[in-house]
Amino acid sequence: AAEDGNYVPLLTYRTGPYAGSGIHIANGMNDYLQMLNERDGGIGGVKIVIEECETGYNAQKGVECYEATKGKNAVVYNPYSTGITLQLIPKAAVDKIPVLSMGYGLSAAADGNTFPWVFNVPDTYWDGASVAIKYIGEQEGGLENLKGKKIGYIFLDAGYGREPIPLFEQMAEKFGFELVKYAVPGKEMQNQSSQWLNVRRDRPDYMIMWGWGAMSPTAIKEAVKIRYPMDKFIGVWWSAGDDDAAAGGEGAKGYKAMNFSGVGSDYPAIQDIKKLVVDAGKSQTDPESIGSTLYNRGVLNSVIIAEGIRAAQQLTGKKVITGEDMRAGLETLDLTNERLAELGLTGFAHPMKVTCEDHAGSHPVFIQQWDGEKWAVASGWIEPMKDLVRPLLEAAAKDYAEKNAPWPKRTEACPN
Amino acid sequence: MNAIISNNELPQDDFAVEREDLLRVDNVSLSFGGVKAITNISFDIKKGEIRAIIGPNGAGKTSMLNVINGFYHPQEGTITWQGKVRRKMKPYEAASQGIARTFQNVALFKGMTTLDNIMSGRSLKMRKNFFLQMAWIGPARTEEIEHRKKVEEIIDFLEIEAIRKTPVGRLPYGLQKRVELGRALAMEPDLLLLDEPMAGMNLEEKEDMSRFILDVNQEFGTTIALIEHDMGVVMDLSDRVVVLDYGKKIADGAPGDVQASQAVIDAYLGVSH
Amino acid sequence: MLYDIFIDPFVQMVEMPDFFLQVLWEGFVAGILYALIALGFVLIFKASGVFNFAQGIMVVFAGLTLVGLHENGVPAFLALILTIGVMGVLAYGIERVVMRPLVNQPDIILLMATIGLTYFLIGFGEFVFGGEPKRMIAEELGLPTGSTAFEMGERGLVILQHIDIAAAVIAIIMVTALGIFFNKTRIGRALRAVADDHQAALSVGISLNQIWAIVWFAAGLVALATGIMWGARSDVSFALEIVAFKALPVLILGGFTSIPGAIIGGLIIGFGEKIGEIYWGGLVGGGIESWLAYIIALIFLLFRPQGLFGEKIIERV
Amino acid sequence: MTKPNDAQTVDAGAETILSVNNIEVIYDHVILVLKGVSLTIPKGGIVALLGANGAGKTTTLKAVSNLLRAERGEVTKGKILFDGDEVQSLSPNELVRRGCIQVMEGRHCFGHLSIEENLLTGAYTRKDGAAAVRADLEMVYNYFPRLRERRQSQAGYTSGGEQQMCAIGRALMSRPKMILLDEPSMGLAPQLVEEIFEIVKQLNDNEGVSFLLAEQNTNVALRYATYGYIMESGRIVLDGDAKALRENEDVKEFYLGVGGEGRKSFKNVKHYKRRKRWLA
Amino acid sequence: MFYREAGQFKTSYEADQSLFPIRQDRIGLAVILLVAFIVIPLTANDFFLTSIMIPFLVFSLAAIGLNVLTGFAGQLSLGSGAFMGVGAYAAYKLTSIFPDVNVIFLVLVSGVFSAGVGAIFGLPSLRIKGLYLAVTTLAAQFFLEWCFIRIPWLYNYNASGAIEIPKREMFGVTISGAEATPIARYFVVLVITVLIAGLIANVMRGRIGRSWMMIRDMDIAAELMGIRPLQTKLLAFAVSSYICGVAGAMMVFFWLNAAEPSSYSITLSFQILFMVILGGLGSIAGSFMGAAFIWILPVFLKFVPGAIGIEIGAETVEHLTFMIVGALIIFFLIVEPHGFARLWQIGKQKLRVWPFPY
Ligand SMILES: Nc1ncnc2c1ncn2[C@@H]1O[C@H](COP(=O)(O)OP(=O)(O)OP(=O)(O)O)[C@@H](O)[C@H]1O
Ligand SMILES: Nc1ncnc2c1ncn2[C@@H]1O[C@H](COP(=O)(O)OP(=O)(O)OP(=O)(O)O)[C@@H](O)[C@H]1O
Ligand SMILES: [Mg+2]
Ligand SMILES: [Mg+2]
Repeated sequence: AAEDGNYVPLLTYRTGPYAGSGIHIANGMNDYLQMLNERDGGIGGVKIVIEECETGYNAQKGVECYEATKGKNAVVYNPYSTGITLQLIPKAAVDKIPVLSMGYGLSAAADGNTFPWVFNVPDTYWDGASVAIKYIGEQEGGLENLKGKKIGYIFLDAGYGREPIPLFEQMAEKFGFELVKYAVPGKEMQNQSSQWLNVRRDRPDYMIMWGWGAMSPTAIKEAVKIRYPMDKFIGVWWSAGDDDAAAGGEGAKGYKAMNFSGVGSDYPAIQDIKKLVVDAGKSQTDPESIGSTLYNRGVLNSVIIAEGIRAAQQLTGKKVITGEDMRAGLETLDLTNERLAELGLTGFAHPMKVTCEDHAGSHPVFIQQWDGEKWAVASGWIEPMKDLVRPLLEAAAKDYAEKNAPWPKRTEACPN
Repeated sequence: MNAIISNNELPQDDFAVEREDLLRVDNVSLSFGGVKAITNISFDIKKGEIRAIIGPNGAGKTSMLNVINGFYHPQEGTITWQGKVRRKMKPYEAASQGIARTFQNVALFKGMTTLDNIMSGRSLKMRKNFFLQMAWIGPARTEEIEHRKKVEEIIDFLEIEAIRKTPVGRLPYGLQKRVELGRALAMEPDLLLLDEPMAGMNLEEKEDMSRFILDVNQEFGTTIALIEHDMGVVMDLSDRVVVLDYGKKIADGAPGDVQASQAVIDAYLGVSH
Repeated sequence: MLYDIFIDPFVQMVEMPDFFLQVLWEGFVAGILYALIALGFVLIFKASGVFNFAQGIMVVFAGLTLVGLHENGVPAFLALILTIGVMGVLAYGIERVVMRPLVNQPDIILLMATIGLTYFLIGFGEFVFGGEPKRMIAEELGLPTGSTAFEMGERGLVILQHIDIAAAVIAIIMVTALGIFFNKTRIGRALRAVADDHQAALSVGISLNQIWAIVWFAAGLVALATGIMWGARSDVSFALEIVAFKALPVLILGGFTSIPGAIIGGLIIGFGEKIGEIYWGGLVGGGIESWLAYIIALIFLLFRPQGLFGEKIIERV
Repeated sequence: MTKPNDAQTVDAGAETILSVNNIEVIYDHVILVLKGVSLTIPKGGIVALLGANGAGKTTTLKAVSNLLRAERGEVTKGKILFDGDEVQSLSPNELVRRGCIQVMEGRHCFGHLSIEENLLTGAYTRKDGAAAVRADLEMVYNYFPRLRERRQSQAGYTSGGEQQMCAIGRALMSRPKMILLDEPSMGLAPQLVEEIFEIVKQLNDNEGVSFLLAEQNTNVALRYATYGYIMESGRIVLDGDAKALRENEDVKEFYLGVGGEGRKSFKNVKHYKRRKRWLA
Repeated sequence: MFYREAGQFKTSYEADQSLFPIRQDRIGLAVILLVAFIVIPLTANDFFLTSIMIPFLVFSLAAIGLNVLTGFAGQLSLGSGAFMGVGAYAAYKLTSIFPDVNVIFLVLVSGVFSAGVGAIFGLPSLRIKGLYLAVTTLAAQFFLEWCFIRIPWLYNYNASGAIEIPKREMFGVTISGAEATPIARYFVVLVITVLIAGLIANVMRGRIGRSWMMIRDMDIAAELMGIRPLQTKLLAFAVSSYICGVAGAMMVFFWLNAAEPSSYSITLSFQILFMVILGGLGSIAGSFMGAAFIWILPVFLKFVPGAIGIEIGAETVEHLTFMIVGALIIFFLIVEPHGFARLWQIGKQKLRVWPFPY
C-alpha cells in the first residue's frame, strides 16, 4: 500500500475505558493528515496513507498493531499509551522506525544520545511538573513563597502518574513545600471518594492532577463535591479535555490545566479541516468537538508528523521515505513561528525545535482555565525548569541504559 | 429362637467368641441441631464377618457409617478400632487405617473413566512423588503398571471389562454401583462399609452383587458392614444383623432371630416376609 | 509505627468528628452503590445458580441507552420508559438465545456463557453508542442535585450530596420490593428450586423460560437504576464496567443468594474500605482500596464459608 | 413404522392416556439408546416397565416427560401422544400442567429448600388456590408421616429414603392425571415399599391416576401393575398382562428369582457369566 | 472409516497407558509437532510469529496452568494473571541479580516463586469452596497487582514503573530483548511449552493427577478414600502457579519485551479462564484450542477486513470482533458445553462410526 505514499499507522483507541479521551485524539490526528491529502495532495506531492489500528489502550493489542503494520514501511508510530510506548522503545532501534510520543511516554527518552529513535516533543512529564510548580509559585508571588505550603498530587496509579514523583519530591525539598500524594488505582478511577476525603482532611493549598480517561472527570466532580477551590486545582495536559471539565458542571468553573496546543477552532488550518474533511463527511468527528483541547492535541501531533516527513523529504530528496529517513527528519524538526503561520496555525503552539541531544526540548507550556463552558488561556508561556529537569533526564537515561545493558550505543549520525 | 435383647448386654454366642473385634462402637450419640440421628448406640464388628445394619428410612444407618469412617464426629461415645480407642480423626486417616466404603447416593468421580475410578482406590498405596510422575518413564510407570494389574483383576472379578474406558457419568445406575464397589475393593480394606449396594438393581444383578460380596468376604477375608433394604439379601448374606430405629438400636443378633423379632417387624418389615 | 497503626487513627477520629462522620457517610453511600450492583448479581444467581458476569456491562448498557435516547431528542421520562422496554427485550433475548439451550449445564458453563454475552454487549453497545463517555441525565429525570452542608462545631462541616441520598432511598426501596417479591411469592420459591436443580425444577412443571425472563428483566431494571446512580457520580462510560468488580466481594460477603446480604455486605465493604483507606491506607502509600474489600470478605468467609447470609453449602454423603 | 401400529393408536385414542410409538432416542448426537420403543398406557392403568440396568427405562420416561433435552438427548423418531395430543414439542411444564408428571430417578430434591417447600414447589402449576394446596399437603403428610416430622429440615440433609418420599410427595402435589415413576422403591425400607405401592393403588383406584412405573423390584411391580413391558438394550422384548408375565418362565427365572424350585438363596448363587438373553 | 481403532490391539498395560493409545492420534501429534518445529519456522513471517504463534503458545501454557487448578483440581481461580505477574517480576529480578545466568534457566526458576505465592493464597481453599473461593484468588489478584506498583524494588526503581527486558544470549543467539529474532523467541517458547505440557500430561495420568480429579469430582468421597484435601489442593495451587509463573515470565521475556503492572491485571486472568473453559476444563489439548480461539480469532478478525480490502473503521472492526467473539462463545457452548476438547472427541467418535451413523 505504501509504494505510492508515506504510510502512517495510527495506534488509536476509540473503545475501552480510555476511549473518552482517545476518540478526540484519534480524530484530531486523522483529520489533519486527511486534510493535507485533500488540500495539498499529501506532503511533498505524495499522499499520506493513513491506517488506524485499534489498541483499546491495551499494551498487548498495541504490540499486535505494531507488528501487523510495521512491515508496510511505516514511517513513525504514535502509541498514545505509556504502556505501548515502553514496549516499542527497544523495538524502534531494531526495526528502524521512530516512535513519536508527544508529551507522554518515557521522559528519559528526551536524551537523544541514548534514545535516538524516540521523540517526545514538546515536553516531558518532568517539564510539566516543573511548570506546575513554577505557576503555583507565580500565583503565590514567587517560588520562595512556596515554603510551608502544602501541595497535593493526585495521580493515576501507574507508570504514567508515578513518573513525575521524583521531580516533585526534589522540588519539595528545594522549595520547602510539603508534597502529599493521592494514588488512584486504575480500577478505582470512577470511585475516588476516599482520595478526596483525604484531600479534604489534609487541606492542601494546591492540587495537581495527572489523570487520564475516566479518572479526570471523576476527580473534577469529586473536587466540586468537597468544595475544593477549583482555581487551585491544576491538571496536566492530559487532564485538559473539554469533557473532563464539563463533567464537573457549574462547580468546575475555575479549574486549570496545562496545555501546549492551541485552544479553539479559529485557526485557518483547522477551518480547512472542518471544510474539507469533517463537513465533507470524510471523518467520524463530531463537528462540535473540533477545537476542543484533545482534538487540537491530535492535530498538533499530526503537524509534527507532517513536518517530520517534510523535513525527511528535504533531507533525502526522496518522496516516499522510510522510518530511518523519518528519524533523521524528526531530529531536524524546527517548527518556527513563521512555519506555523505558513501552516495556518499561528499561535497554535510554541515554536519547537528538536536537537540530537534533546528530543523533547522542554518547550514552554501555558495554563488554561475552564470558564464553565470552554477553555480560556489563563497565562503566558511558562518555561519549564530546565536546570532541574535536564540532569534528571540524563540520569534516568543512563539508568535505563544500564538496566537494559547491553543497550546499544548511538550509531545514527546527527543530521545537522 | 431366643428373644432378642435390645440393650447392650448381648449374650456372647459362639460366633462372637471365636473371633476378635475389628471395630467396637460404644454408646455413640450424634445429633444435628435438634435432630438426633444416633442415640447411644453400641455394637461391634468382628473380624471376617458380614455385619448387616438395617432399619427404616432415616433411622441413622448412613450416619453410623459416617461416624465409623470419621466423616461425622459423634458428640458422645467411643470407637475402638482393632483394640485401640480411636481419637477424633479425619476421614482420610480412617481410610489409611483400612476402612473403605461405598455410598448410598453413588459418589463416583463423574469426570473419570471406570478404570481411573478404580485406580483412584489405589491412591493410598502409591508412593512415587511428583517429579517421578512428571518423568513417567521409570519408577512411576512401573508402579502405575503394577497397580493397574491389581485393578484389572478387580475389573475382571466384577465383570466390567467392557466399560473400562467409559466415563462413569454415563453408566446406568446399577453399573455405577458396581464400579463403586470396585473402587472400594481396590483399597484392599480391612473393613468395607457398603451403603445399600443393591438399591436399584434387579434380581439378576443383585445375585451378581451378592456373589461379589461373598467372594470378597471369603476370598480376601475382608470384613463387611452392609446396609441393605432387601431382606432376602440381608438374611442370606449376613452373619449378624443390627437393627436401628429412630437412632436407637432395637435389635442385634443372628438374621433369623432378628427377622422374627416383633419390634423389628413393627418398625421395619411390616408384613412378614 | 505501632502508634500510627493503633492509636493515631482513633485520635484522629475523635479529634475531627465532622470528618469522621463524613467518612462514614461516604462509606455508607459507597456501600449502597456497591449493593446496587451486587443486587443485580444476586437476582440472577438466586434464580438460576448462574453467576452473571454480564451484570456490569448491563449497567453500562442501560445507562447508555437512557442517555443515548435522550440525546436523540426523546424526553427524559419517555426515554426511561423506553429503556425499561429495551431491558425487557434484552431479558427475553438472553433467555431465548443463551439460557434456554444451556439448561441443566454446570454453573461454570453458564458463567462462561454470560461472559460471551458480556463480549457481545460491549461490542454492540460501543457500536451503537460509541465509546465516548456520556453525562447522565440525572437532573432531567428529576433527581436532586446539589448538596447540603451541616455545620458542626467551629469549622466542621458534613456535606451530603442530594444525589447520594436519592441513591440510598432508591436502593432501599428496590431491596425491600425485591425481597418481598422473592420471599413471599410462589415465584420466589420456584426461583430457589431452579437454582438447586434445573432438571428437577423442570420435572415439577416450573417454567424455566418464564422464570428466567422475569429475573433477567428484574436484573435489567436493577442495572438501569445502578447505571443512573453511578452515572450521576462519574459518567456513563464503558469504564463503569470495571466498577462491577467491586460487587464481587460484596456478593461473596453477603452470600450469593441473599438480597439483604447484598445490602449488608455492601455496607460492610463500604464502611470498611473507606475507613481503612482513610485512616490506615496512608501507612502503606494509599490505594489499598483496590484489595482491601477482598481481604475483608476473605476474613469473613474464613468464619462463614457461605457468606453472611448465604445458603449453607450442603455436605452429605 | 408399520400400518397396524398407526391404526392401533387411532382407535386406542379413546381409552389410552399415553402412547409411545416407535421412538428412537440419541444422546449427544451419537449414542443411540432407544431403538424403537412403543408403549401404551390405558387410562387408569398401572403399567410397569421392567428391565436390567441400562436397558433404557429412565430414558423412555424422560422422553415422555420431555426432560431429555436437558441431558443433551433427543427423540429422533416416533411419536408420543398424551391424552390424544402429540407432546414431543411441548415444554415439560406444559406437560405437567396437562397432568403428566415425572418422579425422577435418584430423588432430585431441592437440597436448599425445606421438605415442605419442596412439596409446595410441586403445586407450582396449580391454580386452584391455597386452600386446596394445603389440603393436598396434608394428604401427603398423611401418606408419609416421616415427612411431617422433618418438614422444616433442609432436604439436602435428610436421609435417602426421606428424600425419596419427598420426591414422590412433590409429584402428588401437582394433582396429576398420570405419574411417571422412576424406581420409586429404590432405597426404601420394605415396609415403605409396600406402602408406596399401596398409595399408588389408592390413587389409581380413587382418583383414576394412571402410572408408568420403571422398576427393578419386579416382584412388587408386577403385583400392583396391570400390564408390563420388559426392555432390554433399548428395545421392548416382551409385554403382556402382569399376571401372564408373572407366570412366564423366563420372567420367573430372571426377574422374580423363583426358578422351578422356589426362591434360591443369594448365598448359593453360582458365579456364572451372563445368562440367556432374549436378544443375542 | 479413516479413524478406526479396530485392529489395533494392545498387548500390554504399558501400551494401553501411553498418552496416545490410538495410532491415528499419534500420527496426528507427530504432524502437529512437525508443523510447529519445521513448517512454521520455515514459512512464517514476523507478524505471524510475534503476534500469533508466540502469544498463542504463552497463553496455551498459562491455560494449562490454570487448567491444572480449575479444570483438574476443580478450584476456581481468578488470580492466574497475578501469578503470571509474580513469575514475570521474579524472572526480571533474577536476571538483574544474576546477569550471567542463562535466562531460560531463570525463567524456569521464576515459576518457583509464583508457586510459593500460589500455595499461600491456596490455603483458604480448605474451608472456602466453589465460587466463594473466587474471593481468595481475587484478593491475590488485586493485592499482587498493587504490590507490582507499590514495591519499586520489584521493577528496579524504574521511573516508568515497568520492567524492560535486557538482551540475553544463549549459544551466541540472542533470545531476549528487542534484538532477539522472532524465530529464536518462537523456538524458546515452543520448546518450553511443549516440554511442560508433556510433563503435566504425565502427571495427569498418574496418581497425583487422579487425586486432583477426585477432589474436583467429589471432594468428600475423595477424602473418605484417603486423599488429604489440603495437601492435594495446595499442590495443585503450587503446580498451577508454577506453570502460570513460567508463562508470565515468557510473556514478558519472549513476547512483549516490557510489562507494566496492568499487563497482569484481572483482564488477563479472565482471558486465561475463558481459554480454559472454552477449550475444555480438564483437557490439555483443550487448553491449546481455547488459547487459539480466544487469542487468534480476534487477531484474525481484526485483520481480515483490511486484508480482503473492505474499508471499515478500526473501531468498527473492534466492535464487530467483540460481537462475533461473544456470539461464538455462546454458540460453541450451546453446541458443546464441555469445550472444544469434547467437541473434538465427539467428532472423532462420529468419524469412527462413519459412514454409518450410530
Ligand atoms: N446423558 C447421557 N449421555 C449418554 N448416554 C446416556 C446418558 N444417559 C443414559 N445414557 C445411556 O443410555 C442407556 C440407558 O440408560 P437409562 O438410564 O435409560 O437406563 P435404565 O434402564 O434406566 O437403567 P437403570 O436401571 O440403571 O436406571 C445406558 O446405556 C446409558 O449409558
Ligand atoms: N448432616 C446432617 N445434618 C442434619 N441432619 C442430618 C444430617 N445427616 C443425617 N441427618 C438426619 O439424621 C437422620 C438419619 O439419617 P441417615 O442418613 O443416617 O438415615 P438412614 O438410616 O441412612 O436412612 P435411609 O435408609 O433412608 O438412607 C435423618 O433424619 C437425617 O435427616
Ligand atoms: Mg442411608
Ligand atoms: Mg434408570
